Amino acid sequence: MYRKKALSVTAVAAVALSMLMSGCANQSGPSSTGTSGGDNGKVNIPSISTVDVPKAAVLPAGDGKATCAATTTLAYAGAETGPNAQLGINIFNGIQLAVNQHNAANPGCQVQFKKFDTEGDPNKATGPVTQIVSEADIIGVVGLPFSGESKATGNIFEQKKLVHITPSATNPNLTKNGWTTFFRALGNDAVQGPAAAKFLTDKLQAKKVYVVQDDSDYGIGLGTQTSQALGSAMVGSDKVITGQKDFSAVISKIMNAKADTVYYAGYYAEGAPFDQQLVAKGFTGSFVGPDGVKDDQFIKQAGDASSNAFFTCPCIPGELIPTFESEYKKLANAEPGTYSIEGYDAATVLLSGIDHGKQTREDLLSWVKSYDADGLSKHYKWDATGELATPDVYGYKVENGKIAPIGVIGK
Amino acid sequence: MISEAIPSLIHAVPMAVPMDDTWITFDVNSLAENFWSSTFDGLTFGAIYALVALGYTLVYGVLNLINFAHSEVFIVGCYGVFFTLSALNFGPSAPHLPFWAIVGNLLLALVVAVIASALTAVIVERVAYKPLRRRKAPRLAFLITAIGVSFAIQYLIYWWRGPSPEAALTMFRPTPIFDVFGTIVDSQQLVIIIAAVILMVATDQFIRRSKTGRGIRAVAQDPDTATLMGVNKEKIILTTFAIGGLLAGAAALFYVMKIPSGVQYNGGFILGVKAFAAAVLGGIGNVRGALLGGLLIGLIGNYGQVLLGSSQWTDVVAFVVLVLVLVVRPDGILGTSLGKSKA
Amino acid sequence: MSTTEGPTLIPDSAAAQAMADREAKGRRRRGWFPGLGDKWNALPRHIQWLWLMVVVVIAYLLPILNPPFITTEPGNNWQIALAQMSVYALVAVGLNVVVGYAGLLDLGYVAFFAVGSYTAAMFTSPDSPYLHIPYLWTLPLAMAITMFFGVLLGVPTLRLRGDYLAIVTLGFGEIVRILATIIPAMKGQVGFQNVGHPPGTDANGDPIFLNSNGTPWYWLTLTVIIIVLLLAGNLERSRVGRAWIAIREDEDAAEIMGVPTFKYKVWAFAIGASVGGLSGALFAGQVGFVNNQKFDIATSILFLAAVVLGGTGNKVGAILGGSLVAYIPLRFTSIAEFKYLIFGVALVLIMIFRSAGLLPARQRLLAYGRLAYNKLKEPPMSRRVQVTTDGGKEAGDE
Amino acid sequence: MSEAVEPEIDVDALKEQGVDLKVAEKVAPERDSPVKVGEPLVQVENLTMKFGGLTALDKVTFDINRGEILGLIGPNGAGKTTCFNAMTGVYKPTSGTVKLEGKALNGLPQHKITRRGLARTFQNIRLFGEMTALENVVVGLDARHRTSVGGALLRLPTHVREEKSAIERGMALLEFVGIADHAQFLSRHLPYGYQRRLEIARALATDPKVLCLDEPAAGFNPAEKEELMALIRTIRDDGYTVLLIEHDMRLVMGVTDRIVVLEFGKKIADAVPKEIRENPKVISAYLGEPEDELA
Repeated sequence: MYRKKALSVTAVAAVALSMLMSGCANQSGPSSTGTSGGDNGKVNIPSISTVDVPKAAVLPAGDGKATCAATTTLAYAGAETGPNAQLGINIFNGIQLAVNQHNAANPGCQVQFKKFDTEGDPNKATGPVTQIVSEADIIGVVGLPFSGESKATGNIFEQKKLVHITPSATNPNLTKNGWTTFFRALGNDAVQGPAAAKFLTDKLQAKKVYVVQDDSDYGIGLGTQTSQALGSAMVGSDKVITGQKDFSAVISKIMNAKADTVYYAGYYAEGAPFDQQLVAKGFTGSFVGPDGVKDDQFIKQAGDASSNAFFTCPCIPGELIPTFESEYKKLANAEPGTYSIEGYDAATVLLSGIDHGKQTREDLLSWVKSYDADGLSKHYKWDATGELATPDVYGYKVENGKIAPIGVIGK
Repeated sequence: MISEAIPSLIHAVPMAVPMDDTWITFDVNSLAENFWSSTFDGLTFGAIYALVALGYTLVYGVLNLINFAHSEVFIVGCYGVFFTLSALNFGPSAPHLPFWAIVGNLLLALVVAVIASALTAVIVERVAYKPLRRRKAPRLAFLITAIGVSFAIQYLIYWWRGPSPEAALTMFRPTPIFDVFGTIVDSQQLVIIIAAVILMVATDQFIRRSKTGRGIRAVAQDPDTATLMGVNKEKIILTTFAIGGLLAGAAALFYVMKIPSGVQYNGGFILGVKAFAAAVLGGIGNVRGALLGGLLIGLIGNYGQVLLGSSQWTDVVAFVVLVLVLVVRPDGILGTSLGKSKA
Repeated sequence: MSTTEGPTLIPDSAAAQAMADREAKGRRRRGWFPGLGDKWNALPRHIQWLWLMVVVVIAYLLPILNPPFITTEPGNNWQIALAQMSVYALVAVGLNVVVGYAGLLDLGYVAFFAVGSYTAAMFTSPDSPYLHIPYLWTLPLAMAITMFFGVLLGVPTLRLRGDYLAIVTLGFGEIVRILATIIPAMKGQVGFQNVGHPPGTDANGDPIFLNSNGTPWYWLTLTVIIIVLLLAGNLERSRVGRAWIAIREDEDAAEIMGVPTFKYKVWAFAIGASVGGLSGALFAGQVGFVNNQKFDIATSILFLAAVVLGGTGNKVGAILGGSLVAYIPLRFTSIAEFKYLIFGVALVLIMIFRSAGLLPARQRLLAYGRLAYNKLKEPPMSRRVQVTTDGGKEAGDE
Repeated sequence: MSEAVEPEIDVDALKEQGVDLKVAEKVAPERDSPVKVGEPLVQVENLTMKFGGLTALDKVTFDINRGEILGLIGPNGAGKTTCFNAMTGVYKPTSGTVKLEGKALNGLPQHKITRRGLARTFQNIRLFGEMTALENVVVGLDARHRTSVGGALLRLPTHVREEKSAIERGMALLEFVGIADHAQFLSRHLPYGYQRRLEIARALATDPKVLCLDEPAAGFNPAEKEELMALIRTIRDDGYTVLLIEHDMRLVMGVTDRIVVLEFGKKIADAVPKEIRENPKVISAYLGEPEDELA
């Protein structure tokens, strides 16, 4: 017992001793904390507080006179659990909101809404998706959120001619499979990558960009697109893996390369600790990431380091649309997240089809094919492959611990 | 696939290599350039691995059991740190507090983490392993139970805190202390390395000199004889779990210090695997082996990734070295001293 | 050695009685269905075959029966769920050779599964620029390639003992996964789409083997499982099986009794690996898509859990364990948040209260053991009946 | 006891019990050796074994002649078991050689040494607990089997033939050691004495030229020891050569043809039992051991 006490005393003493150094260090701390990314002689880009909502945006409520069978069902397929659950939750809350608004306004047409969990894992997605296509009542689907699972299951939808609109899968190759049932409710990476490169070199005036990508389908695609568009402005590149927590080796390479800006193609789960460690090592430039990084979780996990961060996203800032924001908050008890509004809009496209009497899979599919109207976030009109005609890419920055939009970029 | 791989083996472009066609480079320039920074980063992480590895090694020494749940013992410690610091109003920004206040706060966090981890370890042993021992279950049953406990704790935390990591809390902003050949060593790295080494030396001395330590060694060598000699085996086992937990709690503080966003339901798993690898590398059951193995795993991984061109290589290099070492020295670098020698 | 109970000193008739008693007690303690094993073994061969046929027919009918309550719908398609369960069952049968028979703790088994999957994908997917062959040819090819990897990993590491082997195999599993990420030819998370499938079209001209139709995949895998089981049974009741069990029980003694332990350990590894590769190739075909996301440590550990859950060393138990491990998360999607929590707690409880697994059974290691044992049946059997009635009384008293 | 009682073995009684005394012919029909009876079958030459600084065996030299029962004795810690382990390949000798039929065994893996014809039992019984008695014996028989993995997988004719003969030979062996009616029980459930007999049967199954028994009588009562002595003699009479490590002087004196005595890793005597009993060196070596039975 005595010895045990001795051990803990030693432990405490050991830590105390070493804290001494940290304490000394901390006193000189404030002077060095003053500098952070954006204001290091760089352009200060103001944030915007409103976005233009299309006047004639189609809303889920419709005219209130719709009638349909009580079995009419829409489905969401995507992550509800697992490591990427948050993105899925953002989306299906958006869909749920649309369905609720529709059903409240249309007593004659109560559309059912079912959720199927894929955990965002392509290997687990075939089961739920097959179940969806085998349930005859399901005539339209919003999903799947990720490129990998979309790739693994696209042909199943195709076999059963069931229309599905992805609110967030951005891999450009998805529309090259010849699928007629796949639609994308946002711009793909081939749009976002060059836009991000333009943003880096023009708006941020970056001269030495270090590109880091993760091992995801998404990160690789975007990293490649962006580095190609950057050309000589890129001074180096590295790869990290999903789940990585320690980025010290990448960071020392970045510091040695004297990069002024880091572009990270991947998700916030790795992006946040990366940025945090980067700043902790004394990096004073900007950190730019795509839509996968743009999430409140990024700020939460990167801490005050996140103030050097900018994001690019083919998504509209849904929180700037007051009606949507307040309604969403009521439903989900949280601010709209990334892709909430895409989920909402995608559901609206399908619901308005139902309201127009397109109540079979076949009808609804042709409805979406020929759809040409504004949604809350953008204009929806797809080409033959399922890509949107003219998607915008928005820029965002971190301001006072919040993500603030800075308007359309890359034009 | 080979035809694509081979030309890239002779690639040695130091910078800005195109991303598509190169997957392995032997970039000696990069290693030379980043050698010292890799060394200090490697040592920092290595120290954390070593502390966690001690928990594996002690339990293995006494029970011959890979305590897979040890990574969860560690992550509970991380949550202990997180909640203490949240309660003390630490935020994403480094607080501007007087020196002793910071030391006091961190010590408080340490105490909470240590208690949380040690308690978890003790509960796991009582709830999961002891019943198995009483029933004389086969060894695999222990391992599967360990895995089950690991899953259960992870998903208890998941259920309670959700899938996302906790918000980052900065304890203090690292500041440069001195530099070695142009590489800056900061206060954070020094704190972690020094504190961890002191803790490990203390553990080593404790196992070597104290009465409890002698008991642990006796049980490790021969549980039945130890019992006959008047050692209370059950108490020793419990103490061993507690010490392992205590060290994991300390490791948790340093880990959260280094990676504030690492507090997540499954955040301990991979770290646990690497710490276990470290314990085996040094010689499982051997306290000094855990220290050596931890530091080596940290260093090798860092050198490897700098040499081979991307941080994706860290774990590959670490595991390949582990396999090579075991082929040459089947009992690890320092051999198994706490545990039994095998016939 | 697993002498959990101390041996009695005096061999006489009383001791023999006591021993029969212990034998019976051992069975009672270990099985869920006391005496079922004995009753089963007492049945004549043709009756056993008859019962087996019934079980097999029911197994084949499962996708059509879609039994309510048991089914995984509405969360997951039942036929797909069955296909995935059968793949897991096959994995468990293969891993059972390594862990259950030879007692080698392999925590990186998923690596072989991965190699099998990638073999099927890289030789059939249009995303792969290499040689394309018909899907069914990839099954033996996957077995051969994984067997090669098994030997490659086994030769340097199988001289290590027990837990060291565990960490080395675990490391190997990670290496394969990360290499699949790093090596561009393996396409990382981008993966391979439209992995091939067996030939054949239905009345409408659509392929029979679609990734949205689980039934044919389930039947294919089930057939493979039956073949593998028969072959594994042959191995079990031969010097190979005896060598494995001897190694598991006491490696040193086995070596001294003339068993070339290293050789048989490598064989166990190679055979286990090839079944892993086969199941990987089947899985790749069924899902139709292969990328690096499936092959992590957690999956590997799940595989091991399947074997132990079912009853280490029992191939029928392995099938049960494998199916359950796949089934539980698919069945309980409505409580998605809790499924792994339940899974973890269930593992602990099963190990505490049924540490030999759900279906513990001893291996039969002699091809013609019946010949010998039947001659001896009479006296010990009558003793055992007596013991069993005693046991019944005991249970009644409690 | 200074006077060894010659145990009476009633061969007829054993035969009445159904013990098959001609097991060797059934089990090992092809067994033959270039070495003639009475000539050295095993030659241990200058066998030395060092553990760190400790010398456990110091240039030990002795022969085992074909057809004899050789006793290897010595006080506790004299190096008997070490010698045994060094001979059977468990330890690699520091120096010296062990030859079987004139061919050196050094450096061979243990299973090859067994196949050459040196089989052993263990002081602390090491059966395969989860196997039946018969299966344990068949593992020993497998040392002489030729079925390959492929042959077993496909049940090729060699496999079928070997499996069938294994059952017969295994049962014959179990009968020989007197536990045939327990063939179907798990070995860990067998009574202690039966486990010892099973170990002997398993070792015999490998068709050895020399059978090495490591304290086979440990834990036996006098009556059981008698039975064991009878069994050992039967084994020898059947044509096997036996090396016996034993602590129990009465048993050793009663059953062996010749005795080698070790003390502190050195050979101090090598003679017939009668001489050993009177050898002053042996007596003084054993007098230091109060618990020993040589009074």
